[in-house]
Amino acid sequence: MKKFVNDPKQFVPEMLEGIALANPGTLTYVPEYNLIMRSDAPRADKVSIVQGSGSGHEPAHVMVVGKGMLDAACPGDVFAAPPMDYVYETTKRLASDKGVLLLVNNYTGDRMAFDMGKEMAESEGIKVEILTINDDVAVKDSTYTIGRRGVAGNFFVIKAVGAAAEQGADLDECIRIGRKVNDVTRTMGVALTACTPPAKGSPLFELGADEIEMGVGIHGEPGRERKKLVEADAIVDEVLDAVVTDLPYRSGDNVALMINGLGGTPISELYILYRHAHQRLAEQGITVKRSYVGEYCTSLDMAGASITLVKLDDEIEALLAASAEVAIRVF
Amino acid sequence: MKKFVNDPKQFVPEMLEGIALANPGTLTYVPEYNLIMRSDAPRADKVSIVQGSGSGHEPAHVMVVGKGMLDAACPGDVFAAPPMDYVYETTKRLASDKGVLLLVNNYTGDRMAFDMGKEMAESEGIKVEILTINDDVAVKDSTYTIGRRGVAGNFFVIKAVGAAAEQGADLDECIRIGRKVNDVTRTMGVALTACTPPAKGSPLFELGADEIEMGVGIHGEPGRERKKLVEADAIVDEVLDAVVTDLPYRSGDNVALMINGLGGTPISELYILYRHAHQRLAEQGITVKRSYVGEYCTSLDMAGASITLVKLDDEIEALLAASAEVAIRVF
Amino acid sequence: MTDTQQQVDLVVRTIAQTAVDNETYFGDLDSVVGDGDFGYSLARGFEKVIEGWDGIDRANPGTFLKKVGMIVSSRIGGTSGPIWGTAFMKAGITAGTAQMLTGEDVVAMLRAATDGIKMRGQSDVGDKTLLDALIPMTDRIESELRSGTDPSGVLAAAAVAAREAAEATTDMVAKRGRASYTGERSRGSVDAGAMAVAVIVEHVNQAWPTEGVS
Amino acid sequence: MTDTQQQVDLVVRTIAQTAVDNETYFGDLDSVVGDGDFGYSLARGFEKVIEGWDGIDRANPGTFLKKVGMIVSSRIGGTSGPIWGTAFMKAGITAGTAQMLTGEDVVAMLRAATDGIKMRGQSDVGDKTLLDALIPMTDRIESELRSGTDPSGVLAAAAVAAREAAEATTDMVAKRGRASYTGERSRGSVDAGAMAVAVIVEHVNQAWPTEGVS
Ligand SMILES: Nc1ncnc2c1ncn2[C@@H]1O[C@H](COP(=O)(O)OP(=O)(O)O)[C@@H](O)[C@H]1O
Ligand SMILES: Nc1ncnc2c1ncn2[C@@H]1O[C@H](COP(=O)(O)OP(=O)(O)O)[C@@H](O)[C@H]1O
Ligand SMILES: [Mg+2]
Ligand SMILES: [Mg+2]
Ligand SMILES: [Mg+2]
Ligand SMILES: [Mg+2]
Repeated sequence: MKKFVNDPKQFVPEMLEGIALANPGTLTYVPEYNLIMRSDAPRADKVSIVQGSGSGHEPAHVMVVGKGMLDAACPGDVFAAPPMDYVYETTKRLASDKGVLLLVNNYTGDRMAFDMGKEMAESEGIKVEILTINDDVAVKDSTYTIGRRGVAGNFFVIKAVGAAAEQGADLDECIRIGRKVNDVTRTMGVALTACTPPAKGSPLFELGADEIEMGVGIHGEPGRERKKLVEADAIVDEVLDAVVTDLPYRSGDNVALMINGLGGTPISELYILYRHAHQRLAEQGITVKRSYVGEYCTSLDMAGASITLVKLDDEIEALLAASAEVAIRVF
Repeated sequence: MKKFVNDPKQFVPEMLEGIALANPGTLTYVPEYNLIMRSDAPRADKVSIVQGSGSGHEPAHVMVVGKGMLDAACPGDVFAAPPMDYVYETTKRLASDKGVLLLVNNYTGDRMAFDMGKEMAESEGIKVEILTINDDVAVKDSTYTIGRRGVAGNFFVIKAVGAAAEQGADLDECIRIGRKVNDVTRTMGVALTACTPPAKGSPLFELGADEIEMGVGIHGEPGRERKKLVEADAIVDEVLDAVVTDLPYRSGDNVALMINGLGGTPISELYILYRHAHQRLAEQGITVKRSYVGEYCTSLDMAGASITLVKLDDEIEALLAASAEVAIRVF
Repeated sequence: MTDTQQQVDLVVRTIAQTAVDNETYFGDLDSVVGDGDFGYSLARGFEKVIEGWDGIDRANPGTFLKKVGMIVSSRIGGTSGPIWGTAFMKAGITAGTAQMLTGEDVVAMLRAATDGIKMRGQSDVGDKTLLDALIPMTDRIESELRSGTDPSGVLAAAAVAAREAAEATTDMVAKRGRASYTGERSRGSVDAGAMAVAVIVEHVNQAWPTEGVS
Repeated sequence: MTDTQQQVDLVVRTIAQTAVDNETYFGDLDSVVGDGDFGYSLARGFEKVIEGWDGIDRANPGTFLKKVGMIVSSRIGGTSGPIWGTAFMKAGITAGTAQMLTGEDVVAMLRAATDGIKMRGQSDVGDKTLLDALIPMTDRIESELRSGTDPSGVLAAAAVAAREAAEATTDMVAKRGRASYTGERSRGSVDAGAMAVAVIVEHVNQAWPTEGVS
């Protein structure tokens, strides 16, 4: 395993401690519960926005805690939803008169932990709701599944809800906005290599030197199919097609386009994907009004990328454009 | 080769086109000369700041063109300095009454191309100067070498000079500031894996499964020595020691600390490095006043990281804190 | 400590030790169509049980099991924390305050545990989860008890039943959990949770004294 | 076209074709202690020379060489663009407007080229660069001409000298260029630029008609 790691069991706590050390004054770290929160949260006049999920997706979600984004992140271990008492303790610490909104990606483990944590908090009179995110088109709704997975599109839900909460929206309004953004957001990812969880120490799956996994999950779950690796433009064509036809996005639509790196892919390659995606959309009469190229929701060190589209209207566009501050700043 | 790439010869142009498409209005792309420039440059009342170098180090330098940073980037092909006429044409297009400052990392090829390009531009009456950056402590000044290499520390020179130029500093003042920042900046990097240049299609060097290259260059050049891979904290100890003792940084100093990912290392691991570096510095009485964790100057898809320290005084701190806008924004 | 509590101690201790010892194996099973963390999650949670072993409230077997369930669900993340935690807690609640547990009590506790998992996971037999080992095993225990088999014999039969049932998950398509996202591609590999149950019951069977305790 | 221009055409064309054909080999040589782009840079530059081949100004050999140098240095990045561009330009300048070139002229052109490289690269013999092949080769050409060897014989001797000299760079420590950053670690591998010179001269030697042109 070629990683910067000490004891793999301390991978998440040490990372969180690093984030806290790099953000004195603005972020607070509660080691007992993997909790990273804004130092000024909770505020009685603001809905507290919390995202929970497994770790290994950084900068999601621990590094997007900040003004106009999350009030707290409640991460579990690598690729594991947090234990329910982390959820409960986090909710308790973030309790605000205006309520707590828990953003949860649609996975069995996450939903169970957050449902249980929420019930425990509610039993103590805390106002708390859950909003589920499910933007992954790789998995079709079917009798087999519990619905689509939540992947990189959660960035847009966080951004919009975070902006709304900052502007004073109440809990119902935050939920309305979060649902609305989730409903117009679609993502699909591909993997060129497998990721290596620190505690496992070896790649999660085998992918041949000339293979690509289409529709991979952000935990290294297999996707739609394994294919022969083709050139960048052809990959974009296939992924974009699956994403565009799912909502569908139509000629005349304005969209936000995100090319999200999965952890091991350099940003140079992401711009090569961006170029073709932007041009393809233009050919179809779909206008990219906001662009996002970089790492937003990763899968440890996996080489790969996902493409996300968000259909914009004035309300969503304004919320995405609102200023915000997070740990993954450049300057 | 597991990369998102079409024709490897088009790697750089396609990436640049992607950057331009993602930044309409703010950036202009001149395909003939790999030139990415601010759409509002040159401005007669402002020194034009240009960084040149090979490609493959993104976001350096093409993605840090923007207000308060670079006016233009003049990249060559992957790991190759630009041809001298790219330098000449870029300088001509960025010519301003207040002058053009070319920031050049200290490599033979870059220095030759920029010297020649500058001479050609000067012969047409353009006011232009070169400032050389050489922050890498892995290479010691010796009879063997042409001096230290320029690596991730160039971010700080760009940031400070960019801020000064934006505030109206003249060419001499920009040079003074750039030299001053360069003089108090030191970096060393390590590689866990080799990078794969797209045109080569295979890794640039072989590194055993349990080996680490200490002091690696950002073009995959071998470093000080190849060692057995150890745990993250021990790596930080060794690298930081080399960096701290070089200037040296002393108890009582305030510093900026950068943990720079080399392209294939996820940000989670960078924060594990950050944690220990921050703590070690604190133990030595050195205070981290500004922190930078992420990818600033990469080596394609190389897994690895570098540590940079900048000694701060009020002037440097204010310039680093000045607001700026670049293509690698998060929002 | 009562004989019953000693037996419960032995069973829970063996479950915990088996989970810790098989971290890598269980993780590898979860890597095929899952995300590879099952072994890690289980090991970290049961490590905590072992760490706090002597201090766990042993007022009666029911209380002991509930406490174990709380440690497990507060320390294990992922899907397994709520699932395994619920199973222990439901079993403990069903045991109530009894100091002695009969074979029938054990079956009732197992039924409560699997019902709890069904409720928590909105899952059932045939979804390719640990239920597909646990439920056939419980059925077998029940029928062996009815035929008058002695405790050691019942356990041996349970181990065989769990192993067979776990292996039979290979042909199933996952309908719950992370593996379900892969649809048809989940066919052809064994379910990690079901196989963990089989391995654990085999170890409990081996650890059980062939003579002595009733 | 004069005989001399035909010969210059043959030499430059062979240099260009060899650079294009050996992209991978030259790149691999540069990977050992360099950054692996030498083959790519050379190939891209000389590709441009071949692309524009018919249109290059052939007023006289000197002009032709200067134009080739301009294409090379405006298309090749890295260290090699300025180095190789300078070499061609200096050779062209030395040739002046002459339509015919003697053996002595060729030696003078080669000296101008190597002096240009020294100036541009602030380098010299012994620094482990292409100069360590070019200069011994030029010395050999000069001495063969003095002994009255015919052109084919001179070229054959030049090829042998360049190969020997290039191989001798293996034992050197790089003092210039990217390889120099590795200090002692640069010992033990051949210099990419020097070996490229050797391979190119060998190809020129093979391409040279054994009889006919003067
Ligand atoms: N909805 C469910 N109900 C019952 N058991 C489940 C369910 N989903 C998954 N499982 C079991 O949990 C195991 C995976 O556990 P774990 O790795 O902790 O989950 P994940 O990583 O997917 O959150 C599966 O092998 C299966 O036996
Ligand atoms: N200062 C110099 N003077 C002359 N030749 C040099 C110098 N530096 C490097 N070279 C030659 O150039 C070759 C490398 O060329 P190239 O790969 O284009 O350079 P880089 O990638 O280091 O910029 C070396 O093998 C050497 O022969
Ligand atoms: Mg998991
Ligand atoms: Mg180079
Ligand atoms: Mg799992
Ligand atoms: Mg090179």
